[in-house]
Amino acid sequence: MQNLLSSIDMIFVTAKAWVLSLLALFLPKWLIILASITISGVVILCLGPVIMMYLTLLERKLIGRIQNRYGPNRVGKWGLLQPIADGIKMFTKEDIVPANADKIVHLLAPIAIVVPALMIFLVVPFGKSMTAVNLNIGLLYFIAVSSITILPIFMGSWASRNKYSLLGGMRTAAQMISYEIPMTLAVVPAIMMSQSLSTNAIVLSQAGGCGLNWFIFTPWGIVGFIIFFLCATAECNRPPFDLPEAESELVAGFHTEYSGMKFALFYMAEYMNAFTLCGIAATLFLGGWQGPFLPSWVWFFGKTFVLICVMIWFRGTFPRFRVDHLMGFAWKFLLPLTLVNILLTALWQFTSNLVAWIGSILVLGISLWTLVKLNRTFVPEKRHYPLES
Amino acid sequence: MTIFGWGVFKGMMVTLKNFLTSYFRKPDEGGIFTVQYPEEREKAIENFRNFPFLVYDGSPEKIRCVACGICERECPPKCIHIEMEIDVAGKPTRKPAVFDIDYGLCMNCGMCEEVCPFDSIFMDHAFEVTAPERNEGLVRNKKELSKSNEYFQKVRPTLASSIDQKRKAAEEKKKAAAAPQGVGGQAQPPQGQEPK
Amino acid sequence: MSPLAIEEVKKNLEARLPDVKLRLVGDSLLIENPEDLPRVALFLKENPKFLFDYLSSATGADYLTFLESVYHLYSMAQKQGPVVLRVRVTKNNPRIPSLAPVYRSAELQEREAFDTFGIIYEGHPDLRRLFMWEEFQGHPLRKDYEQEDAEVLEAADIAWLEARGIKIPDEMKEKAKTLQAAGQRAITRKPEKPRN
Amino acid sequence: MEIINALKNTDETQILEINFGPQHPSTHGVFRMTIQLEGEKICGLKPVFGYLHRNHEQIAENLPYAAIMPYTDRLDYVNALANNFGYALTIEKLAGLEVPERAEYIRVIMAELARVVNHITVIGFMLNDLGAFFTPLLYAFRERERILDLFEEITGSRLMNNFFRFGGVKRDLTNANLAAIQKIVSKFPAFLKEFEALLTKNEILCMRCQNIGVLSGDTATNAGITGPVLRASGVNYDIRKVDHYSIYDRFDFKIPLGEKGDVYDRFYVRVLEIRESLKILEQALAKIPAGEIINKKSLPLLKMPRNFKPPVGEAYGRVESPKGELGFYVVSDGTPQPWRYHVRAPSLINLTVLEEMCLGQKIADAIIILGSIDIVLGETDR
Repeated sequence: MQNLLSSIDMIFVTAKAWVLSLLALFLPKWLIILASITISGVVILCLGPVIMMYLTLLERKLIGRIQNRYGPNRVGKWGLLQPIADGIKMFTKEDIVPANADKIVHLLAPIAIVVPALMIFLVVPFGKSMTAVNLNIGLLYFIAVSSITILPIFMGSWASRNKYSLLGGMRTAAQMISYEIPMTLAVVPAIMMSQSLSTNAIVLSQAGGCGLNWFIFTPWGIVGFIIFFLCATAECNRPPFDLPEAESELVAGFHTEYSGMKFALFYMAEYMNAFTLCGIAATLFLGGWQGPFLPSWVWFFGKTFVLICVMIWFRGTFPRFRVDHLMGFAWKFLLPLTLVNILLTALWQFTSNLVAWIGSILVLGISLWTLVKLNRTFVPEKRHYPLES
Repeated sequence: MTIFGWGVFKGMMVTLKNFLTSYFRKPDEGGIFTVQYPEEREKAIENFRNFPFLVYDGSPEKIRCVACGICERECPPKCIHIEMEIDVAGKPTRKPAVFDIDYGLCMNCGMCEEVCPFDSIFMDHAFEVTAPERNEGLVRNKKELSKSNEYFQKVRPTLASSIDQKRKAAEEKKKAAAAPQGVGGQAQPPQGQEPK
Repeated sequence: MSPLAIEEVKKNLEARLPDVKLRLVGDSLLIENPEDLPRVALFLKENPKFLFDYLSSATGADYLTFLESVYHLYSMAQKQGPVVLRVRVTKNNPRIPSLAPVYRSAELQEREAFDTFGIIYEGHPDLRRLFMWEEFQGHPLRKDYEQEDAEVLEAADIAWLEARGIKIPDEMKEKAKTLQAAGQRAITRKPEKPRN
Repeated sequence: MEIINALKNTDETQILEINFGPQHPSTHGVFRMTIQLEGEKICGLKPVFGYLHRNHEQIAENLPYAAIMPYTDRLDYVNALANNFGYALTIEKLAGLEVPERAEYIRVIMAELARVVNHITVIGFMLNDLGAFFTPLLYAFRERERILDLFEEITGSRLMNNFFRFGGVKRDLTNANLAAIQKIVSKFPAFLKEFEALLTKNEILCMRCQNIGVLSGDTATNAGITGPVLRASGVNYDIRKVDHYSIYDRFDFKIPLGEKGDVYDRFYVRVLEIRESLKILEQALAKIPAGEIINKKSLPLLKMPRNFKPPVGEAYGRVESPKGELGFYVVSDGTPQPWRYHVRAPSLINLTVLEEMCLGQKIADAIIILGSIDIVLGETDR
C-alpha cells in the first residue's frame, strides 16, 4: 500500500527518469542534461496554456453559479470544449492594429508578457522533487521575475496610442510597484522560519504533523498568508484590484486596442500569473505539496485550485477599488502590517508556546485597531435615513 | 462598532450561499432561472403581443378583413399598406387586394387590434422573425399574414373563443333580422365606423 | 394653482413691480415685455409668500404668428404651484432674456428650446444646440420646418461622402444632379393631416 | 535656451481630454461626456446629447392623441408604465375625463411595480459600474424578471406596455394576477435583505460611494433636480405627496430622505423607496374595489381614436416617475392631434449638475455619479 502510494506520488518523476535512461542508451551525457531541461520546459510550456484555458472555463462556471446561471454548457459535455472553441475564435479573429500605434512595441507587448508568466513556473514545486529548476534562491527569482510583468503591460498601453490604454498603463505601473513591496515583505516570515530562499526547502520545513505544521497555523502565518494573497490578487490584476482593466471605467484598460490572439496572450499571462501566484502562496504558507495520504502533486494542485476559487469568489462579490484607495490600502495598511508581522515572527522564533500565541494575538489586535483608527477613510460612515411623510 | 471587514465577509457569505443553493433550489425559489432556449421554452403567455396577423375562416379566400383601412390610418408608425380589391365591374369587393405590413417598422403596440371593427387583425405570438435585409426582407404580404381561425384559437384561446361567440351571436341576430325582409348578403360595417 | 391664486400672484406682482405689464391668459400670466421676465421670476422666487424656487418646465411653442416661451414654476418649500409664465416674441427677432441665472434648471431646457424653436435666450451661459449637431440648419419643431429626405442625397452630401472615400451608386448621383438642376432640396413629403 | 525653458515648466501638468462615450460600456446608452483630466482627477466635464434623438415631440405632433401612447413607452424604456401614467394624466386633465375607482387602483399598482423594477435595475447597474462583476445586477434581474413576466401577462408586453388609456386602463386585473402580485410583494423583502447583506455594508463600496458626488439641497432645488436624487440631498419633495394625483393620498407611505446627498445616499434612498412602494402595493391590493376599468365616455374612443378631440386649451401634467418629475405639456387646438406636445424629461434635467458633482473627483467616480443619477437615453435625448 505504502509502496503503491509512493509510486503514484513519484509517477511523473519516474516517467521522466525512464525517458532519460532510455535516451542515455544512445546519447552522450551532456545531451542528456539538455534533454532533461527540454523535457521540463516542454511540459511547462504545454501546462501553462492548458491551465489557462481551463481556468477561464472554471471561472466562467463558478461565476455563473454564483450569479445563478449555468455558465458555458453548450460546447461539449458541461462546456468542456468551450476553451478550445474560444481558442479557435481567437486565432481566426482579425488582428487589428491602430493606425497610429507604435507597431513594433504593440506587437512585442503580448509576447513579452507571456515570458515572465512562464518563467515563474520554473520554481514552483508541483510535487515531491517535481520542481523544474531547484534554485537555491527560488523565491528571490520569483519576486524578481514576477515584477517584470509591469513592463509589457506598460509597453502595450503606451504603444496603443489610446488614452484609455494609457490611463490603464499608468494605473498598472503604480499598482504593481506598490503591491510588490508588501508582497515581498509578507514572504519574509516564511524565509525567516525555514531559513532558506529555496521553494523546495520551504516546503520541506513545513513537513509532518498531518498538515498542522503548515505555516498558516501560526499567527504570523495567517497574517502573512492573507497579506500575500491580497497582494497576489493585486499583482495579477484580478478583481477587486482590476483597475488597469476596469471594464466599466477604462473599457478594457491596457488591452483596449488588442484583438484576436494578442488579446488572448494578455489573458493567458493573467491567468498563468494567477495560477503561479496561488501556487507560490500554497507553497509558502499552506505546506506546498505536503499532506497526508494523497500523492504530493494532488495536494499541490488541490491547494492551488482552492486559492484560485477564492480569487474567483472575490471577483463574483466585490466592487472595484478606486486608485487612491488602492494605493492607500497598500501603503497605509498592508505595509505596516507586514512589518509588524516580521516582528511577530521573530517573537515566535524565540518563544514558541502559549505565551507566543497570546502575545502575537495581542500585538496583532493592537496594531490592527491602530491602523483602522488611523485610516478613517476605509471605515464606513454610519448613516441615518429619516422617513418623512 | 462593527469589526472592520465584516461587510466584506457578509457579502462573501451571500455569494457563497447563492453558489451552493444554485445546485438544488428551484428556479422560482432563487435557484438557476435560465431557460435553455432552443430546447426549452417558457410557457406561452396568452396576452403576449408581437406582430399582427390576419384571420380567415376556413379558407384563405374568406378573409375577415374588408380593407376598410382603419388600421392603416390609426397605425402609429404607419407600417400597414392596404389596397382594396376591385372586381371586373370596377366595384370595390370589400376584400384587400394588397395587405402589407412592414415588420421592420411595426412597434408591436397593438393599436390595429384595438381599432379593428371586423375582428380580423390580431397580434401574433411568433417572435422568431428574421431577415437578412431590413428594407424588403421584413415586409409581409397578405398571403404570409393570413392565418386560419384555428391558429388563432391555438395561440390565444380565450380571446379567440370570445370573439367567435360574439360573431356567432351577431350572425344569428342578422339572420333573424334579415329573414322577414328576405335580403341576405354582405356584412355591413357597424354604424359610424365606416370611413368617409 | 387655482385661478384665484393666480390673481393674487398678479396683484402682488403689480404692487411690487408696477412697470411690468401683465395679462392673464387662461390660468397663466403673460408678460407683455420679454425684458421683464427675469425680474418677475426673481420676485416669485424670493418673495417669502410664494417662494417659487423650482422651475419645473421651460419650453417653447410655435403659434405661427409668434413664438412663445412657457415656464412652469413650483414651490418646493411651500409645496404649491404651478404658476405659468408666458413670454411672446416675434419670429423675426426671437430674443428672450434667459432664466438660467435665476434657475439653473433652465440651462438645458433653454438650450433645447433654442435648438428646436430658435428662440435666442440672451444671457444664457452656454447657448448651443442640444440635440442637433452644430451645423444643422433650421429648427425642427417650428411649424414651417421642412424635413430633409434621409433616403435622397444632395450634391453636397455626395461630395462630402466621396471626399471620404465612400462609393455612391450611380442612380443616387443622377438623382442628386436632377435635384441640383431643378434648384431643389431633398425634402420629405409632409405627413398628411388627419381629417378633422 | 528653449530646453531650459521647457525644463522650468515641467511642473505644469498637461491636461488630457478624453471622449467618454458614446460607445462606452457604462454610459448607459449613447451618452457622451468630454472629460478633461489632470492625472486621474477631473477638471472639466461637458455632457453631449443627441445621439439617440428622434424628435419624439414632432412625431407626436403629427399623430392623434391615442397613438402617442405607445411612443411614450419608448421614452424611458425601463419603466414604460410611469410614462403612460404621466401622459394619460395630462390628457385626462386636458379633456376633463374622470377615471373609475378600480382603474385608479390598477394604475397605482402597475406604476408602483414599475417603480420597483426601475429602482432595482438602477441599483444593479450602478453596482456594475462600481465594478461588482454583474453579480448584484443579475440578482436584481432575477427579481425583475418575475415582475416583467407579470407585465407580459397583464399588458401584453414586457417593456413596451402601452397599457393606460384615457380614462382608464386597457385590461382588467384578474384575481390570478392579483394573487401573483401579492406573491411577489410578499417575497420581495427577503430578496432586499439578501441584496443589502451583499453590498450595502461592504467597506469597498462605502469607500467608493460615501462623500462622492455631493449635491447640496439648495443646488438641487435650483437646478430642478427631482426624484430620488433630490430626496437623497435631504429635500422632502415627492409629487405623489404634493400633488396627490390619482389616488396616492389614500395610501400610507413615507418618503426616505438622505443625509449628505452623495452617491451612497442616492443608492440607499432607492432601496428604501422600494420598501415604501411595497407598502403601497400591499395596501392597494387589500383595498382594490370591483367595478369599471375605463370611463364610459372614453369607451367609444378606443375604437375610433381619431374622434378624440380635446377642447382648445393646454395642460401640464406631472407624475413622480422613478427617475424624477416626468411632466407632459400638451396644447390642444381642437384637432385630433396636439398642437404642441412637450416632455419634461427628468433624465435630461437631472444632468444639469453633473459637471458640478464630478469636478475634483476621480475618473472612476464620474461613472458612479452618472450611474447614481439614473438616466435612460431614450428619455434624455428623446
